[in-house]
Amino acid sequence: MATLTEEPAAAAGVTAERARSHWSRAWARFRANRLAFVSLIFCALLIVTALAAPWIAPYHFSETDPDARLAPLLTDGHLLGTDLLGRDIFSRLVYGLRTALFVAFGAELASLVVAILIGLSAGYIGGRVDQGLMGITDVMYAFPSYIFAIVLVTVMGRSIWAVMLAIGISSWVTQARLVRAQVLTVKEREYVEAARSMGASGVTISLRYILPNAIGPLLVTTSFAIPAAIGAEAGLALLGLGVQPPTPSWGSMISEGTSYILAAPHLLFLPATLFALTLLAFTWVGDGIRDAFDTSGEDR
Amino acid sequence: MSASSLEVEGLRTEFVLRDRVLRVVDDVSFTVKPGRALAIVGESGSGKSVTMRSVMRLLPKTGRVAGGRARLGGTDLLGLSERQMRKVRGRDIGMVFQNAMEALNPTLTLERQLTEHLLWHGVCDRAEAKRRAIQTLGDVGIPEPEQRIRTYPFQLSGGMRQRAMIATAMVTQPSVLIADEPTTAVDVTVQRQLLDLLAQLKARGTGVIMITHDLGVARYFCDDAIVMYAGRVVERGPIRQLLERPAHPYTAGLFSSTLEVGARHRPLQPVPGAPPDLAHRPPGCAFHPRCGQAEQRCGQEEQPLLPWSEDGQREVACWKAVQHV
Amino acid sequence: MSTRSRPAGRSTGRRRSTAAAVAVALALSGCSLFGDDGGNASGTGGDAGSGGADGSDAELAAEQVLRLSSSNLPIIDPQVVTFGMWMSAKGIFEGLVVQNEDGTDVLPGMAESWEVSDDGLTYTFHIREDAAWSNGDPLTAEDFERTYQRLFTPEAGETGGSTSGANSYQSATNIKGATDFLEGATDDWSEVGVRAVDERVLEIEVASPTPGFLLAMTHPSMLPLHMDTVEEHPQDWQEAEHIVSNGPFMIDQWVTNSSMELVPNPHYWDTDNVHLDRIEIALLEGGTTGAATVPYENDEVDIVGLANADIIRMESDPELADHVQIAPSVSYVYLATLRSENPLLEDVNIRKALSLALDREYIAEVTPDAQPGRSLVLGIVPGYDESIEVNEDVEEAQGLLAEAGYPDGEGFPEINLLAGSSNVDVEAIVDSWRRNLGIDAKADTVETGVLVERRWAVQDEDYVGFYYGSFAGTPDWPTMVGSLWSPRDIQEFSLPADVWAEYQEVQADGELSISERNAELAEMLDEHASDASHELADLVDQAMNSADEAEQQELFTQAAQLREEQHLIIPVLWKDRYFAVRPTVQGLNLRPSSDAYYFKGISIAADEQ
Amino acid sequence: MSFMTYLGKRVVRMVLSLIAVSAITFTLLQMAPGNFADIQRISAGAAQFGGAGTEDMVHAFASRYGDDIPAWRQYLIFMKGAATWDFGPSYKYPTQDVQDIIAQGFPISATIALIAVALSLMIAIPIGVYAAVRQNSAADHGTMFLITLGTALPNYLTGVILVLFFTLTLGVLPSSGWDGPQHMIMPVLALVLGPTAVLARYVRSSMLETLREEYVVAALAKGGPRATVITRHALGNSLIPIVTVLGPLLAALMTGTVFVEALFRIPGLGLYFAQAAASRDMPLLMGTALFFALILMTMNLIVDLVYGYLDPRIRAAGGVNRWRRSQKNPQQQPA
Repeated sequence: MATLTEEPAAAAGVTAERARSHWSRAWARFRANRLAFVSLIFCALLIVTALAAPWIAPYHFSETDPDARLAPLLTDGHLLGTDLLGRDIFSRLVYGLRTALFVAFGAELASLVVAILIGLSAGYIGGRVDQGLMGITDVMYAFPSYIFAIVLVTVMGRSIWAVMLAIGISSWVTQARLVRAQVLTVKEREYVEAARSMGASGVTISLRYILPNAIGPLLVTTSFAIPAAIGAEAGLALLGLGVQPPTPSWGSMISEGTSYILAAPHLLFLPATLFALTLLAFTWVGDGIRDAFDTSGEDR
Repeated sequence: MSASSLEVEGLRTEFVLRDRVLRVVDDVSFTVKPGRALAIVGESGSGKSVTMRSVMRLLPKTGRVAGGRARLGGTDLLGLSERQMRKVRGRDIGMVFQNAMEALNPTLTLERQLTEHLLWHGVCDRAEAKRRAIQTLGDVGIPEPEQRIRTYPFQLSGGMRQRAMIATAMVTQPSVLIADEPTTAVDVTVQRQLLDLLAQLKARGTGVIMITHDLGVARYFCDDAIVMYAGRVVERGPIRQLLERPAHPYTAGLFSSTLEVGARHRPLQPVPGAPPDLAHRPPGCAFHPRCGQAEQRCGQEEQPLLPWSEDGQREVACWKAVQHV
Repeated sequence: MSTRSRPAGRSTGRRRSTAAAVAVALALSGCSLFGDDGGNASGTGGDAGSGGADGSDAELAAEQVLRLSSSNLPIIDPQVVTFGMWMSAKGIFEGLVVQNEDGTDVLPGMAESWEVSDDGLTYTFHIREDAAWSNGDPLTAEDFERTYQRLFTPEAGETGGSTSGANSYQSATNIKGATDFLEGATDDWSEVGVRAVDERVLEIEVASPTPGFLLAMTHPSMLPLHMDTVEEHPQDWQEAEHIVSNGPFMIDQWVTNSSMELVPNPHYWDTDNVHLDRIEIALLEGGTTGAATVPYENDEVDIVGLANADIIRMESDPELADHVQIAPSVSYVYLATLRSENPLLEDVNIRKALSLALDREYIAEVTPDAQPGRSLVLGIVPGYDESIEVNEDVEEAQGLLAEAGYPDGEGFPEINLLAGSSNVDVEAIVDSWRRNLGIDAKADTVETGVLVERRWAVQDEDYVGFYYGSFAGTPDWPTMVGSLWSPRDIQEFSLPADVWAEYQEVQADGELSISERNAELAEMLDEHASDASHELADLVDQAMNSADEAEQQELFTQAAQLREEQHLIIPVLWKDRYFAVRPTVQGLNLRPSSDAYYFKGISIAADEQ
Repeated sequence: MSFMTYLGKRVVRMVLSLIAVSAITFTLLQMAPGNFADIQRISAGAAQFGGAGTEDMVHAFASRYGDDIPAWRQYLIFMKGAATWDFGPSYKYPTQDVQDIIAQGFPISATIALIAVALSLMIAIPIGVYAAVRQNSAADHGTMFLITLGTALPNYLTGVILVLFFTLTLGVLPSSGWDGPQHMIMPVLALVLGPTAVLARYVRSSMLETLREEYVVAALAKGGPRATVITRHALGNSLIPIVTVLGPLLAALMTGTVFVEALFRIPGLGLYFAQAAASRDMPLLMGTALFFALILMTMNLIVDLVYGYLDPRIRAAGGVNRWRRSQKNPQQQPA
């Protein structure tokens, strides 16, 4: 009688369209989580804003206004003021958002692909391959990712791709381990045995049977990795390893802003607040996703 | 400890979900007398466990008892304060869980788990508690109880673990023991030993409620039975009579499937189809969509429990069954 | 506050007020630091520091402790180019001569007097009798000779770090034979013009008459080291437990990355003018925080260097604005032409157009510690003549561009600015090109390692532009014209890209002997460098060898003007140095030098009421 | 597998990983453009003096490597020293051996890290438990909302705000430096927020999981007072997984936090580490990277050992990995 899982929840769960209802129920649970839902709307807004940056931002991010340098908030024509060069803060925030999201999603996509490949091979093939691949992840885990970032950025130049790769490389390890663990549990299930007995190839089994079952947990970790990647982008920018100026990045805006904390505080607090809000929103969406998939939780 | 009966009357339990209220237990009544054993039979999701947790008042936060009484020796448990109720749990009513592996705390020794409630309830002091714990472990057939008491649950075999679980419930010598599928997780030989153990307990005057979907077990051990479907009792009566002549089509289906060889360890799927989603309870008899004999009337009329045998020992909630008496 | 207008003539006005502040401070501190310069104290009521000028501050504080913050010092070896060398020069070591209070001339240091031979080639320094090391050892002429031998020895790395950065400086001192010795053309030390005649007399020969030689001797790399200690502890000699120094102060404690404490050197010859009992230096990694002025505002330090945002902050605060003191510029920001496969920038007119189109006023406005720099010679150099300046003229620039075939910037490739750090001025530079010429311009900010590899390389075809950098030096003509972008540098810059590539190959060719290499390089320059650059070299040569001061001045000015007209190196900004100085700090002389001031002579007044 | 065999295997694996880390770091550094001397000249000396003509002079800098030795030999020379914990002098700090730099900086970084993590735990555990016990209540959502804010504020920002408040506004704490307990307060506070948030979230979810365990229900069914059941049955078990988070967390903080150490002028390891790669200071970079990896792996080893100690199941199974493997078939435990 492990709590109520077999009771009303399970009673409804055992239907023919089990899989579909699994997702739709997750979605229902997610929607009912007010914080997560509001966060999701906020994140969607952010994504739309990032995509539509050229139409939303009143100025180009590098366009200067020599007559309105260090303009305070609510200046005419510069709602959120300007920086030292007279560049519109609002526009730079919007483009900075674009940088942050592009890097974060790109990095996570890259790391996801690597993680799935490695985790799947390690978990499915097992044996030496498993040991070898897990040895690599062990080393990567202990490796200061910062050095990778530096080398990538120096070799590739300070491009957005380098930053993306640098972040992706440091975040695939945990994901790969997760995929492997999932594979190991799913591999033992009967339907996989059955498929194998019917002569399905390893690749088919991996892709058709094992992977879909590993996706739930992976989705959850990815949803948490997104805000982490946004934070990492800011961190690299702080170390001078971020995207190339004048392309705005919240990290570099924050680090620039810290030197104006006394002279022009809005240069710091605007990007910092937006950064924090974005991070929070993505984290809460992640929380929501986790809770939605967490069927062991009590049904509310 | 005085031997007292547990009398449950018209128990209703609801779960308050976000957008609706589910009635999970609806008008359930039964009585367990000292030295008697009651089987509660039904598929997963039929409300057996919730019934027992309602009595123990251990419902999750979203659950609430909406009506009824549960009297133990004259006291209505449902009316007690949480503080008073705590004294009942573990002392007057003991509980045996299906899987001892999960119900025993993996990081605490058996001693701790066998004695802590003796201390909580102030039954005796620590030394005496330990003595009793060792005694009880011995009673349930665990060899070298003095040594074993220092071990952790995972260091025992499955059967031993289940014995230890029973010992935990027994150590306070409760008047009523609720056993939730106590033998499902163990193999057949162990099952038999465990049942004998419970039988000894029963012989000493303890009333036992056994939740099970294993009719073999129920028949071997229990005196009476109630069959639950979708939160309601659909049939009640002495276990042997029930087995010999099931009155409700659901009961009949349940029995025919479980009597097959090797069916024991499979979840019950006696009849094609799944139990109803309680949020969308079918009108009339909740079983009618799955019932091979259903007629139009079944989908229209609620089915109350009606006497089925002359001595009044048997009741069934099916108008067709009653008709055929 | 949006825009602060900056009058064009601000630089001179600012200079005056600083000098006045210094003078007032001097006059009121009551101690004559440089007695012979008392005439300078004609203070007509400066603004800065007047808060403490109520007569009561002649009273010294009971505790003479100066608290500073500095960028982090991995080492203080004066012969290795790091920030540490300037800390050494502030007062841990003392050279033969020291700078006067406005950095224009020298005063006796370890040498109590000196003579120059009539041909201007030999300097004879007489080391004072009471010159001593902090461990009590007498300081001798031989100490200097040994130290300079280390400086000019390329592999002096054994002694804890490379001297390679600082020894390049010797070109400004022009000491005979030093370059050959350094480059390995000779390993006979006796060919180098440094000689300890006896314990007290040091003779230095220069290759040719060298104006500004004495001032050049105040550079940290010319400070003496206690070579016995250096040799005994090649790795650790700078650490507090080993170091032996000869300046007014010595290191008492030094926690790397954290703090350094200096105390007076009891064996120093002029202890009467050493007033501080202790100097506490907080070591800070630069550029990490926006709260840089907090330690100052919280009364944890007495003097703090101000960066851009701090200047804005300080100057906008009515109370703190009085604390701001400015040392005139010792450095300029420049753009050096990058060699590219695309010969676009080999056209002087295009370079000129780009230089004329720079909106230096705007660039200086976004850089609070800078003023427009229209010449590679700093404005504070004595005898500076505005005629050498590059004057912005957008119309002319557009005209030049059109003449070259790019009317309104059409068809003009993107101009890149290779930079190592993302300063706002870099953005402002490209911004002014975009606005004034309608061309594409981009700041290419790269990691430092990339920068050092790329700045002298020949760029890809589509990459044309400039390398952004800055130089600091002694503000005198020989340095400004002869050494910071020397005629040789200009010759090299004027080489076409393919010749430059070949030139670098020769430079790096380890097979050649040094003389072979030099000969080959000279030949390439002769053949391929521009006529103007050869003319420039001649002018500087003449100027260096001229005995007549007026003529020399004239020649230097001509050379400077000729150099500007090449537009190979484009001046952008002159950088001043801003400090917040607590009013209780007395006797501080901010000089246009990279060490900014000496510790000697500073005292702390009792608190203002 | 006996404990010693287990430990031995782990140590061998650590050594292999360290060699791999060193080789990768070295290779990456070789690939990176620029070299120490050039970078040093341009960043520290800026362009104070010199110019194009001096490029050929910069290659002679002090090291035990020289610049005509092939890279692989430099690596071997370094590793030979590293084997005896002698990384040689740093390029940038030529007066100090890298191991001495580490020996000076590490205790400082570690002190701050330990205090910060201890404080985090003291805050995070009660908060996490409270939120879990009140799952989905307003109190749960409220505390989690606030605590999540902690992860969204980068520690340098927190640090700057702390400085502004405690130093500039209140004037009660020194802005920076490392000289006594008053200098620890702000750095620790700046560091505490992030880990607290992370830990509290972990405690909450771990606690939630434990609260759903049947043995918790069983304990309640035995008549256990709620508080007792939560503290004795649930909390203990839910804290065990927290140990696994603590390892990497401590390792990351102990090896220095660049921004906080820079902001508060703390002579910890962080700055050295951050500068080493940027300045191509090979011995310092290799030394700090190896040390970082060593600390991380040691922390993980300690975590596994502590985990084993805390969880009798693992203790008995003889190591985490073996236990995890056996978890696939929990029914087949030996009697």
